[in-house]
Amino acid sequence: MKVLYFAWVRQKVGAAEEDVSPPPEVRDVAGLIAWLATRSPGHAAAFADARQLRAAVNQEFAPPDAPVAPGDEVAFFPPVTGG
Amino acid sequence: MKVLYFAWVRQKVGAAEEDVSPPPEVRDVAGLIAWLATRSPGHAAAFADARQLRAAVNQEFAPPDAPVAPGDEVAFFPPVTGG
Amino acid sequence: MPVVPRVLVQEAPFDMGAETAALFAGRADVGGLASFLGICRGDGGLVAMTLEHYPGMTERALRRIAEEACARWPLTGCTVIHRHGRLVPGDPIVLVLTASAHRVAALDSCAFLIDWLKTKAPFWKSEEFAGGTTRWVEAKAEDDEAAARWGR
Amino acid sequence: MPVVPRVLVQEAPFDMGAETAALFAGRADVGGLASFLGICRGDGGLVAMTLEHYPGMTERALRRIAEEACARWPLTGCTVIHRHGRLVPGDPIVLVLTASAHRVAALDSCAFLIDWLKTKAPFWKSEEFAGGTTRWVEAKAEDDEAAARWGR
Repeated sequence: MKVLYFAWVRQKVGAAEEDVSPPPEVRDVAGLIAWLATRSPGHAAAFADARQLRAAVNQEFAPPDAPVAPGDEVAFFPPVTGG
Repeated sequence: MKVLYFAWVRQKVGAAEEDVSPPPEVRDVAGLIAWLATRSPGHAAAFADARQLRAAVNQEFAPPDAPVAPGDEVAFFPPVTGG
Repeated sequence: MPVVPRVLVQEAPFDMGAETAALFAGRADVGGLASFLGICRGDGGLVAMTLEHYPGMTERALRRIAEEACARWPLTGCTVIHRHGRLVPGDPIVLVLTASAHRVAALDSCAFLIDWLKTKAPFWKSEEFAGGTTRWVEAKAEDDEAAARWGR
Repeated sequence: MPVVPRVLVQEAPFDMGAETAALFAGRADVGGLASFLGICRGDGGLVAMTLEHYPGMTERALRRIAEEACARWPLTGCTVIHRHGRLVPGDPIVLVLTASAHRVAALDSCAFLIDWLKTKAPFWKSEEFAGGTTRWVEAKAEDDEAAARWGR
Protein backbone atom coordinates (compact mmCIF):
# COMPACT_ATOMS: atom_id res chain seq x y z
CA MET A 1 0.00 0.00 0.00
CA LYS A 2 1.36 3.38 -1.01
CA VAL A 3 0.85 6.17 1.51
CA LEU A 4 1.34 9.85 0.58
CA TYR A 5 1.66 12.82 2.90
CA PHE A 6 1.14 16.48 2.09
CA ALA A 7 1.76 19.88 3.74
CA TRP A 8 2.40 19.73 7.49
CA VAL A 9 1.52 16.05 7.62
CA ARG A 10 4.44 15.45 5.27
CA GLN A 11 6.68 17.67 7.38
CA LYS A 12 5.79 15.94 10.65
CA VAL A 13 6.12 12.43 9.23
CA GLY A 14 9.37 13.46 7.58
CA ALA A 15 8.58 11.80 4.26
CA ALA A 16 6.40 12.53 1.24
CA GLU A 17 5.51 8.88 0.70
CA GLU A 18 6.17 5.39 1.90
CA ASP A 19 5.20 1.84 1.06
CA VAL A 20 3.59 0.09 3.99
CA SER A 21 2.08 -3.31 4.66
CA PRO A 22 -0.40 -2.89 7.50
CA PRO A 23 -1.72 -6.01 9.20
CA PRO A 24 -5.00 -7.45 7.91
CA GLU A 25 -7.03 -5.96 10.79
CA VAL A 26 -6.40 -2.50 9.25
CA ARG A 27 -9.48 -2.27 7.06
CA ASP A 28 -10.36 1.41 6.80
CA VAL A 29 -8.88 4.90 6.86
CA ALA A 30 -9.38 5.28 10.61
CA GLY A 31 -7.66 1.96 11.25
CA LEU A 32 -4.79 2.94 8.99
CA ILE A 33 -4.35 6.22 10.87
CA ALA A 34 -4.19 4.39 14.21
CA TRP A 35 -1.64 1.94 12.84
CA LEU A 36 0.52 4.56 11.07
CA ALA A 37 0.65 6.66 14.27
CA THR A 38 2.69 3.89 15.93
CA ARG A 39 5.44 3.90 13.32
CA SER A 40 7.56 6.78 14.68
CA PRO A 41 7.33 9.85 16.90
CA GLY A 42 6.93 11.89 13.72
CA HIS A 43 4.00 9.76 12.62
CA ALA A 44 2.51 10.05 16.10
CA ALA A 45 2.73 13.85 15.93
CA ALA A 46 1.25 13.96 12.43
CA PHE A 47 -1.68 11.74 13.36
CA ALA A 48 -2.25 13.06 16.90
CA ASP A 49 -5.44 14.92 16.03
CA ALA A 50 -7.53 13.07 13.45
CA ARG A 51 -9.95 16.01 13.25
CA GLN A 52 -7.20 18.03 11.56
CA LEU A 53 -6.64 15.34 8.94
CA ARG A 54 -8.26 14.58 5.66
CA ALA A 55 -7.68 11.51 3.53
CA ALA A 56 -7.95 10.35 -0.03
CA VAL A 57 -8.09 6.75 -1.21
CA ASN A 58 -7.01 6.23 -4.80
CA GLN A 59 -7.12 10.00 -5.37
CA GLU A 60 -10.69 10.45 -4.11
CA PHE A 61 -11.52 12.18 -0.84
CA ALA A 62 -12.40 9.47 1.67
CA PRO A 63 -14.09 9.49 5.11
CA PRO A 64 -12.63 7.63 8.15
CA ASP A 65 -14.76 4.55 7.45
CA ALA A 66 -13.68 4.26 3.83
CA PRO A 67 -12.12 0.83 3.19
CA VAL A 68 -8.42 0.49 2.40
CA ALA A 69 -6.77 -2.56 0.88
CA PRO A 70 -3.34 -3.67 -0.36
CA GLY A 71 -2.50 -1.91 -3.60
CA ASP A 72 -4.42 1.22 -2.70
CA GLU A 73 -2.89 4.69 -2.82
CA VAL A 74 -3.86 6.44 0.40
CA ALA A 75 -3.02 10.09 1.10
CA PHE A 76 -3.19 12.13 4.30
CA PHE A 77 -3.21 15.92 4.45
CA PRO A 78 -4.71 18.94 6.20
CA PRO A 79 -7.99 20.41 4.92
CA VAL A 80 -7.32 21.74 1.43
CA THR A 81 -6.91 25.43 0.61
CA GLY A 82 -7.26 25.69 -3.14
CA GLY A 83 -8.29 28.67 -5.17
CA MET B 1 -36.78 73.72 -22.98
CA LYS B 2 -34.72 71.14 -24.84
CA VAL B 3 -36.42 67.80 -25.46
CA LEU B 4 -34.50 64.72 -26.59
CA TYR B 5 -35.87 61.49 -28.01
CA PHE B 6 -34.17 58.11 -28.19
CA ALA B 7 -34.75 54.73 -29.84
CA TRP B 8 -38.30 54.18 -31.17
CA VAL B 9 -39.53 57.38 -29.53
CA ARG B 10 -37.07 59.26 -31.72
CA GLN B 11 -38.19 57.29 -34.77
CA LYS B 12 -41.90 57.94 -34.16
CA VAL B 13 -41.44 61.63 -33.41
CA GLY B 14 -39.17 61.90 -36.44
CA ALA B 15 -36.54 63.98 -34.66
CA ALA B 16 -33.74 63.41 -32.15
CA GLU B 17 -34.32 66.70 -30.36
CA GLU B 18 -36.33 69.88 -30.45
CA ASP B 19 -36.60 73.14 -28.56
CA VAL B 20 -40.08 73.68 -27.20
CA SER B 21 -41.85 76.33 -25.13
CA PRO B 22 -44.76 74.62 -23.41
CA PRO B 23 -47.42 76.78 -21.77
CA PRO B 24 -46.99 77.57 -18.06
CA GLU B 25 -49.58 74.97 -17.02
CA VAL B 26 -47.11 72.24 -18.09
CA ARG B 27 -45.33 71.71 -14.80
CA ASP B 28 -44.21 68.08 -14.73
CA VAL B 29 -43.13 65.19 -16.93
CA ALA B 30 -46.68 63.85 -17.27
CA GLY B 31 -47.96 67.27 -18.29
CA LEU B 32 -45.18 67.64 -20.82
CA ILE B 33 -46.03 64.25 -22.33
CA ALA B 34 -49.68 65.26 -22.72
CA TRP B 35 -48.71 68.53 -24.34
CA LEU B 36 -46.03 67.06 -26.64
CA ALA B 37 -48.51 64.42 -27.85
CA THR B 38 -50.58 67.18 -29.49
CA ARG B 39 -47.76 68.51 -31.62
CA SER B 40 -47.99 66.07 -34.55
CA PRO B 41 -49.30 62.60 -35.47
CA GLY B 42 -45.76 61.32 -34.94
CA HIS B 43 -45.65 62.78 -31.43
CA ALA B 44 -49.10 61.33 -30.75
CA ALA B 45 -47.87 57.87 -31.79
CA ALA B 46 -44.70 58.16 -29.72
CA PHE B 47 -46.55 59.23 -26.60
CA ALA B 48 -49.67 57.05 -27.05
CA ASP B 49 -48.76 54.65 -24.24
CA ALA B 50 -47.06 56.43 -21.34
CA ARG B 51 -46.41 53.06 -19.66
CA GLN B 52 -43.89 52.28 -22.41
CA LEU B 53 -42.04 55.55 -21.83
CA ARG B 54 -39.31 56.57 -19.49
CA ALA B 55 -38.04 60.08 -18.92
CA ALA B 56 -34.98 61.92 -17.70
CA VAL B 57 -34.84 65.52 -16.54
CA ASN B 58 -31.42 67.11 -16.76
CA GLN B 59 -29.87 63.67 -17.38
CA GLU B 60 -31.42 62.02 -14.30
CA PHE B 61 -34.19 59.43 -14.55
CA ALA B 62 -37.42 61.15 -13.58
CA PRO B 63 -40.92 59.89 -12.65
CA PRO B 64 -44.13 61.35 -14.20
CA ASP B 65 -44.58 63.81 -11.35
CA ALA B 66 -41.04 65.21 -11.62
CA PRO B 67 -41.19 68.99 -12.22
CA VAL B 68 -40.03 70.45 -15.52
CA ALA B 69 -39.19 74.10 -16.14
CA PRO B 70 -37.87 76.34 -18.92
CA GLY B 71 -34.19 75.67 -19.45
CA ASP B 72 -34.43 71.99 -18.51
CA GLU B 73 -33.18 69.19 -20.73
CA VAL B 74 -35.91 66.55 -20.82
CA ALA B 75 -35.49 63.21 -22.56
CA PHE B 76 -38.03 60.53 -23.49
CA PHE B 77 -37.16 56.96 -24.36
CA PRO B 78 -38.20 53.31 -23.94
CA PRO B 79 -37.02 51.36 -20.90
CA VAL B 80 -33.24 51.09 -21.17
CA THR B 81 -31.43 47.91 -22.23
CA GLY B 82 -27.81 48.41 -21.20
CA GLY B 83 -25.20 45.79 -20.49
CA MET C 1 -12.16 55.81 1.13
CA PRO C 2 -13.75 54.25 -1.93
CA VAL C 3 -11.63 53.87 -5.02
CA VAL C 4 -12.38 56.05 -8.04
CA PRO C 5 -13.78 53.84 -10.81
CA ARG C 6 -12.56 53.97 -14.39
CA VAL C 7 -15.60 54.52 -16.63
CA LEU C 8 -15.53 54.69 -20.42
CA VAL C 9 -18.27 54.99 -23.04
CA GLN C 10 -16.82 54.46 -26.48
CA GLU C 11 -17.40 53.14 -29.97
CA ALA C 12 -13.95 51.57 -30.22
CA PRO C 13 -13.03 48.08 -29.01
CA PHE C 14 -11.30 47.76 -25.65
CA ASP C 15 -8.31 45.71 -24.54
CA MET C 16 -9.52 43.41 -21.78
CA GLY C 17 -6.03 42.10 -21.04
CA ALA C 18 -4.59 45.57 -20.54
CA GLU C 19 -7.59 46.69 -18.48
CA THR C 20 -7.27 43.63 -16.27
CA ALA C 21 -3.52 44.02 -15.78
CA ALA C 22 -3.99 47.68 -14.86
CA LEU C 23 -6.01 46.64 -11.80
CA PHE C 24 -3.36 44.46 -10.18
CA ALA C 25 0.03 44.90 -11.86
CA GLY C 26 2.70 46.08 -9.46
CA ARG C 27 0.57 45.88 -6.35
CA ALA C 28 0.21 43.35 -3.55
CA ASP C 29 -3.21 44.17 -2.09
CA VAL C 30 -5.43 42.57 -4.75
CA GLY C 31 -6.50 39.03 -3.96
CA GLY C 32 -9.36 38.59 -6.41
CA LEU C 33 -10.36 40.10 -9.69
CA ALA C 34 -13.77 39.34 -11.15
CA SER C 35 -14.88 40.29 -14.60
CA PHE C 36 -17.84 40.12 -16.88
CA LEU C 37 -17.60 40.52 -20.62
CA GLY C 38 -20.88 40.98 -22.51
CA ILE C 39 -20.71 39.88 -26.14
CA CYS C 40 -23.06 40.35 -29.11
CA ARG C 41 -24.79 37.08 -29.99
CA GLY C 42 -26.03 36.10 -33.45
CA ASP C 43 -29.31 34.46 -32.47
CA GLY C 44 -32.09 34.01 -35.01
CA GLY C 45 -30.19 35.42 -37.95
CA LEU C 46 -29.04 38.59 -36.21
CA VAL C 47 -26.38 40.23 -38.37
CA ALA C 48 -25.74 43.37 -36.32
CA MET C 49 -26.82 45.28 -33.26
CA THR C 50 -26.67 49.06 -32.99
CA LEU C 51 -26.42 50.56 -29.53
CA GLU C 52 -27.85 54.04 -29.20
CA HIS C 53 -27.09 55.96 -26.03
CA TYR C 54 -27.62 59.31 -24.38
CA PRO C 55 -24.30 61.16 -24.52
CA GLY C 56 -23.68 62.96 -21.27
CA MET C 57 -26.25 61.06 -19.26
CA THR C 58 -24.63 57.73 -20.14
CA GLU C 59 -21.28 58.68 -18.64
CA ARG C 60 -23.00 60.16 -15.62
CA ALA C 61 -25.19 57.07 -15.06
CA LEU C 62 -22.29 54.65 -15.49
CA ARG C 63 -20.15 56.63 -13.11
CA ARG C 64 -22.90 56.69 -10.52
CA ILE C 65 -23.45 52.91 -10.83
CA ALA C 66 -19.71 52.22 -10.53
CA GLU C 67 -19.41 54.57 -7.56
CA GLU C 68 -22.28 52.73 -5.89
CA ALA C 69 -20.32 49.46 -6.26
CA CYS C 70 -17.21 51.09 -4.83
CA ALA C 71 -19.23 52.37 -1.87
CA ARG C 72 -20.92 49.03 -1.17
CA TRP C 73 -17.86 46.78 -1.43
CA PRO C 74 -14.23 47.27 -0.37
CA LEU C 75 -12.86 47.38 -3.90
CA THR C 76 -9.27 48.16 -4.80
CA GLY C 77 -10.26 48.86 -8.39
CA CYS C 78 -13.28 49.00 -10.67
CA THR C 79 -13.51 49.44 -14.44
CA VAL C 80 -16.64 49.76 -16.56
CA ILE C 81 -16.38 50.11 -20.34
CA HIS C 82 -19.52 50.21 -22.46
CA ARG C 83 -19.47 50.43 -26.22
CA HIS C 84 -22.04 52.04 -28.50
CA GLY C 85 -22.54 52.04 -32.26
CA ARG C 86 -22.89 49.12 -34.62
CA LEU C 87 -21.60 45.75 -33.45
CA VAL C 88 -21.67 42.33 -35.07
CA PRO C 89 -21.97 38.89 -33.47
CA GLY C 90 -18.82 38.07 -31.50
CA ASP C 91 -18.06 41.72 -30.75
CA PRO C 92 -17.59 42.60 -27.07
CA ILE C 93 -20.19 45.14 -25.86
CA VAL C 94 -19.43 45.75 -22.21
CA LEU C 95 -16.64 45.00 -19.77
CA VAL C 96 -16.96 45.08 -15.99
CA LEU C 97 -13.87 44.51 -13.83
CA THR C 98 -13.80 44.54 -10.05
CA ALA C 99 -10.79 43.94 -7.84
CA SER C 100 -10.65 43.44 -4.10
CA ALA C 101 -8.55 41.84 -1.39
CA HIS C 102 -11.12 39.03 -1.18
CA ARG C 103 -13.09 37.11 -3.75
CA VAL C 104 -16.61 37.66 -2.42
CA ALA C 105 -16.43 41.45 -2.77
CA ALA C 106 -15.06 41.14 -6.30
CA LEU C 107 -17.62 38.56 -7.45
CA ASP C 108 -20.65 40.19 -5.84
CA SER C 109 -19.83 43.70 -7.02
CA CYS C 110 -19.25 42.42 -10.56
CA ALA C 111 -22.69 40.77 -10.60
CA PHE C 112 -24.22 43.91 -9.10
CA LEU C 113 -22.67 46.14 -11.75
CA ILE C 114 -23.90 44.14 -14.70
CA ASP C 115 -27.39 43.85 -13.18
CA TRP C 116 -27.60 47.60 -12.67
CA LEU C 117 -26.15 48.39 -16.09
CA LYS C 118 -28.96 46.38 -17.65
CA THR C 119 -31.66 48.53 -16.08
CA LYS C 120 -30.04 51.87 -15.26
CA ALA C 121 -27.68 52.68 -18.12
CA PRO C 122 -29.32 54.68 -20.94
CA PHE C 123 -28.63 52.38 -23.88
CA TRP C 124 -31.07 51.05 -26.44
CA LYS C 125 -30.35 48.18 -28.78
CA SER C 126 -31.63 47.91 -32.32
CA GLU C 127 -31.24 44.45 -33.81
CA GLU C 128 -30.72 43.98 -37.52
CA PHE C 129 -31.56 40.63 -39.11
CA ALA C 130 -30.67 38.89 -42.34
CA GLY C 131 -33.23 40.18 -44.82
CA GLY C 132 -33.07 43.68 -43.47
CA THR C 133 -35.71 43.71 -40.73
CA THR C 134 -34.83 45.60 -37.57
CA ARG C 135 -36.25 45.44 -34.05
CA TRP C 136 -35.71 47.32 -30.81
CA VAL C 137 -34.72 45.04 -27.95
CA GLU C 138 -37.31 45.25 -25.20
CA ALA C 139 -36.43 45.54 -21.54
CA LYS C 140 -36.90 42.25 -19.68
CA ALA C 141 -38.85 41.82 -16.45
CA GLU C 142 -36.16 39.36 -15.29
CA ASP C 143 -33.56 42.12 -15.60
CA ASP C 144 -35.67 44.38 -13.39
CA GLU C 145 -35.90 41.57 -10.85
CA ALA C 146 -32.16 40.93 -10.99
CA ALA C 147 -31.47 44.64 -10.42
CA ALA C 148 -34.02 44.81 -7.61
CA ARG C 149 -32.31 42.12 -5.54
CA TRP C 150 -29.54 44.63 -4.78
CA GLY C 151 -32.07 47.07 -3.27
CA ARG C 152 -32.66 50.71 -4.01
CA MET D 1 -24.50 17.91 -24.13
CA PRO D 2 -22.22 19.65 -21.64
CA VAL D 3 -19.11 21.27 -22.98
CA VAL D 4 -15.72 19.71 -22.17
CA PRO D 5 -13.87 22.03 -19.79
CA ARG D 6 -10.26 23.02 -20.28
CA VAL D 7 -8.37 22.20 -17.07
CA LEU D 8 -4.70 22.92 -16.43
CA VAL D 9 -2.47 22.48 -13.37
CA GLN D 10 0.84 24.14 -13.98
CA GLU D 11 3.74 26.02 -12.44
CA ALA D 12 4.02 28.47 -15.34
CA PRO D 13 2.06 31.70 -15.66
CA PHE D 14 -1.01 31.71 -17.90
CA ASP D 15 -2.21 34.18 -20.50
CA MET D 16 -5.62 35.39 -19.38
CA GLY D 17 -6.22 37.39 -22.55
CA ALA D 18 -5.57 34.40 -24.80
CA GLU D 19 -7.63 32.09 -22.59
CA THR D 20 -10.53 34.55 -22.65
CA ALA D 21 -10.37 35.08 -26.40
CA ALA D 22 -10.34 31.31 -26.95
CA LEU D 23 -13.81 31.07 -25.39
CA PHE D 24 -15.59 33.46 -27.75
CA ALA D 25 -13.41 34.33 -30.75
CA GLY D 26 -15.03 33.38 -34.05
CA ARG D 27 -18.34 32.31 -32.57
CA ALA D 28 -21.73 33.95 -32.23
CA ASP D 29 -23.36 31.95 -29.42
CA VAL D 30 -21.54 33.45 -26.42
CA GLY D 31 -23.38 36.33 -24.75
CA GLY D 32 -21.55 36.50 -21.45
CA LEU D 33 -18.14 35.55 -20.19
CA ALA D 34 -17.40 35.67 -16.47
CA SER D 35 -14.00 35.28 -14.95
CA PHE D 36 -12.26 35.16 -11.64
CA LEU D 37 -8.55 35.68 -11.24
CA GLY D 38 -7.06 34.81 -7.85
CA ILE D 39 -3.88 36.70 -7.04
CA CYS D 40 -1.22 36.30 -4.33
CA ARG D 41 -1.49 39.11 -1.76
CA GLY D 42 1.38 40.48 0.32
CA ASP D 43 -0.45 40.89 3.62
CA GLY D 44 1.50 41.14 6.86
CA GLY D 45 4.92 40.99 5.32
CA LEU D 46 4.27 37.95 3.17
CA VAL D 47 7.11 37.60 0.69
CA ALA D 48 6.09 34.37 -1.03
CA MET D 49 3.53 31.61 -1.04
CA THR D 50 4.30 28.05 -2.08
CA LEU D 51 1.44 25.94 -3.34
CA GLU D 52 1.85 22.23 -2.82
CA HIS D 53 -0.57 19.92 -4.59
CA TYR D 54 -1.31 16.25 -5.17
CA PRO D 55 -0.24 15.45 -8.73
CA GLY D 56 -2.79 13.21 -10.35
CA MET D 57 -5.53 13.82 -7.84
CA THR D 58 -5.38 17.59 -8.47
CA GLU D 59 -6.12 17.28 -12.17
CA ARG D 60 -8.82 14.73 -11.45
CA ALA D 61 -10.47 16.91 -8.78
CA LEU D 62 -10.33 20.05 -10.92
CA ARG D 63 -11.77 18.24 -13.88
CA ARG D 64 -14.60 16.87 -11.78
CA ILE D 65 -15.38 20.32 -10.34
CA ALA D 66 -15.35 21.89 -13.79
CA GLU D 67 -17.53 19.10 -15.21
CA GLU D 68 -19.99 19.70 -12.38
CA ALA D 69 -20.25 23.36 -13.43
CA CYS D 70 -20.76 22.34 -17.07
CA ALA D 71 -23.52 19.94 -15.99
CA ARG D 72 -25.30 22.47 -13.78
CA TRP D 73 -25.23 25.45 -16.14
CA PRO D 74 -25.65 25.71 -19.92
CA LEU D 75 -22.07 26.76 -20.57
CA THR D 76 -20.53 27.19 -24.00
CA GLY D 77 -17.04 27.09 -22.51
CA CYS D 78 -15.21 26.66 -19.20
CA THR D 79 -11.54 27.02 -18.34
CA VAL D 80 -9.84 26.38 -15.00
CA ILE D 81 -6.11 26.95 -14.61
CA HIS D 82 -4.49 26.51 -11.20
CA ARG D 83 -0.83 27.17 -10.57
CA HIS D 84 1.44 25.48 -8.05
CA GLY D 85 4.96 26.19 -6.84
CA ARG D 86 6.39 29.37 -5.37
CA LEU D 87 4.54 32.61 -6.09
CA VAL D 88 5.16 36.16 -4.93
CA PRO D 89 2.67 38.94 -4.18
CA GLY D 90 1.02 40.10 -7.38
CA ASP D 91 1.35 36.72 -9.07
CA PRO D 92 -1.85 35.19 -10.44
CA ILE D 93 -2.68 31.85 -8.78
CA VAL D 94 -5.90 30.65 -10.34
CA LEU D 95 -8.06 31.55 -13.32
CA VAL D 96 -11.68 30.54 -13.77
CA LEU D 97 -13.48 31.41 -17.01
CA THR D 98 -17.08 30.55 -17.83
CA ALA D 99 -18.94 31.42 -20.99
CA SER D 100 -22.63 31.09 -21.76
CA ALA D 101 -25.36 32.54 -23.93
CA HIS D 102 -26.64 34.45 -20.89
CA ARG D 103 -24.97 36.31 -18.08
CA VAL D 104 -26.57 34.56 -15.10
CA ALA D 105 -25.19 31.14 -16.05
CA ALA D 106 -21.72 32.58 -16.60
CA LEU D 107 -21.65 34.58 -13.35
CA ASP D 108 -23.16 31.88 -11.14
CA SER D 109 -20.99 29.07 -12.48
CA CYS D 110 -17.87 31.21 -12.04
CA ALA D 111 -18.72 31.85 -8.38
CA PHE D 112 -19.53 28.16 -7.92
CA LEU D 113 -16.20 27.09 -9.39
CA ILE D 114 -14.08 29.30 -7.18
CA ASP D 115 -16.08 28.29 -4.09
CA TRP D 116 -15.60 24.60 -4.83
CA LEU D 117 -11.92 25.02 -5.72
CA LYS D 118 -11.35 26.51 -2.27
CA THR D 119 -12.64 23.42 -0.49
CA LYS D 120 -12.33 20.54 -2.95
CA ALA D 121 -9.06 21.04 -4.84
CA PRO D 122 -6.04 19.37 -3.18
CA PHE D 123 -3.76 22.37 -2.75
CA TRP D 124 -1.98 23.54 0.40
CA LYS D 125 -0.42 26.94 0.80
CA SER D 126 2.70 27.65 2.77
CA GLU D 127 3.24 31.35 3.48
CA GLU D 128 6.74 32.76 3.82
CA PHE D 129 7.24 36.03 5.67
CA ALA D 130 9.96 38.65 5.86
CA GLY D 131 12.34 37.30 8.50
CA GLY D 132 12.02 33.74 7.28
CA THR D 133 9.07 32.40 9.25
CA THR D 134 6.68 30.14 7.38
CA ARG D 135 3.09 29.13 8.07
CA TRP D 136 0.56 26.79 6.50
CA VAL D 137 -2.64 28.54 5.51
CA GLU D 138 -5.55 27.02 7.41
CA ALA D 139 -8.86 26.17 5.80
CA LYS D 140 -11.57 28.70 6.64
CA ALA D 141 -15.04 27.86 7.96
CA GLU D 142 -16.44 30.62 5.72
CA ASP D 143 -15.05 28.81 2.69
CA ASP D 144 -16.85 25.63 3.75
CA GLU D 145 -20.06 27.63 4.11
CA ALA D 146 -19.58 29.26 0.71
CA ALA D 147 -19.05 25.86 -0.90
CA ALA D 148 -22.02 24.37 0.95
CA ARG D 149 -24.50 26.87 -0.48
CA TRP D 150 -24.17 25.11 -3.85
CA GLY D 151 -25.31 21.81 -2.31
CA ARG D 152 -23.73 18.39 -2.40
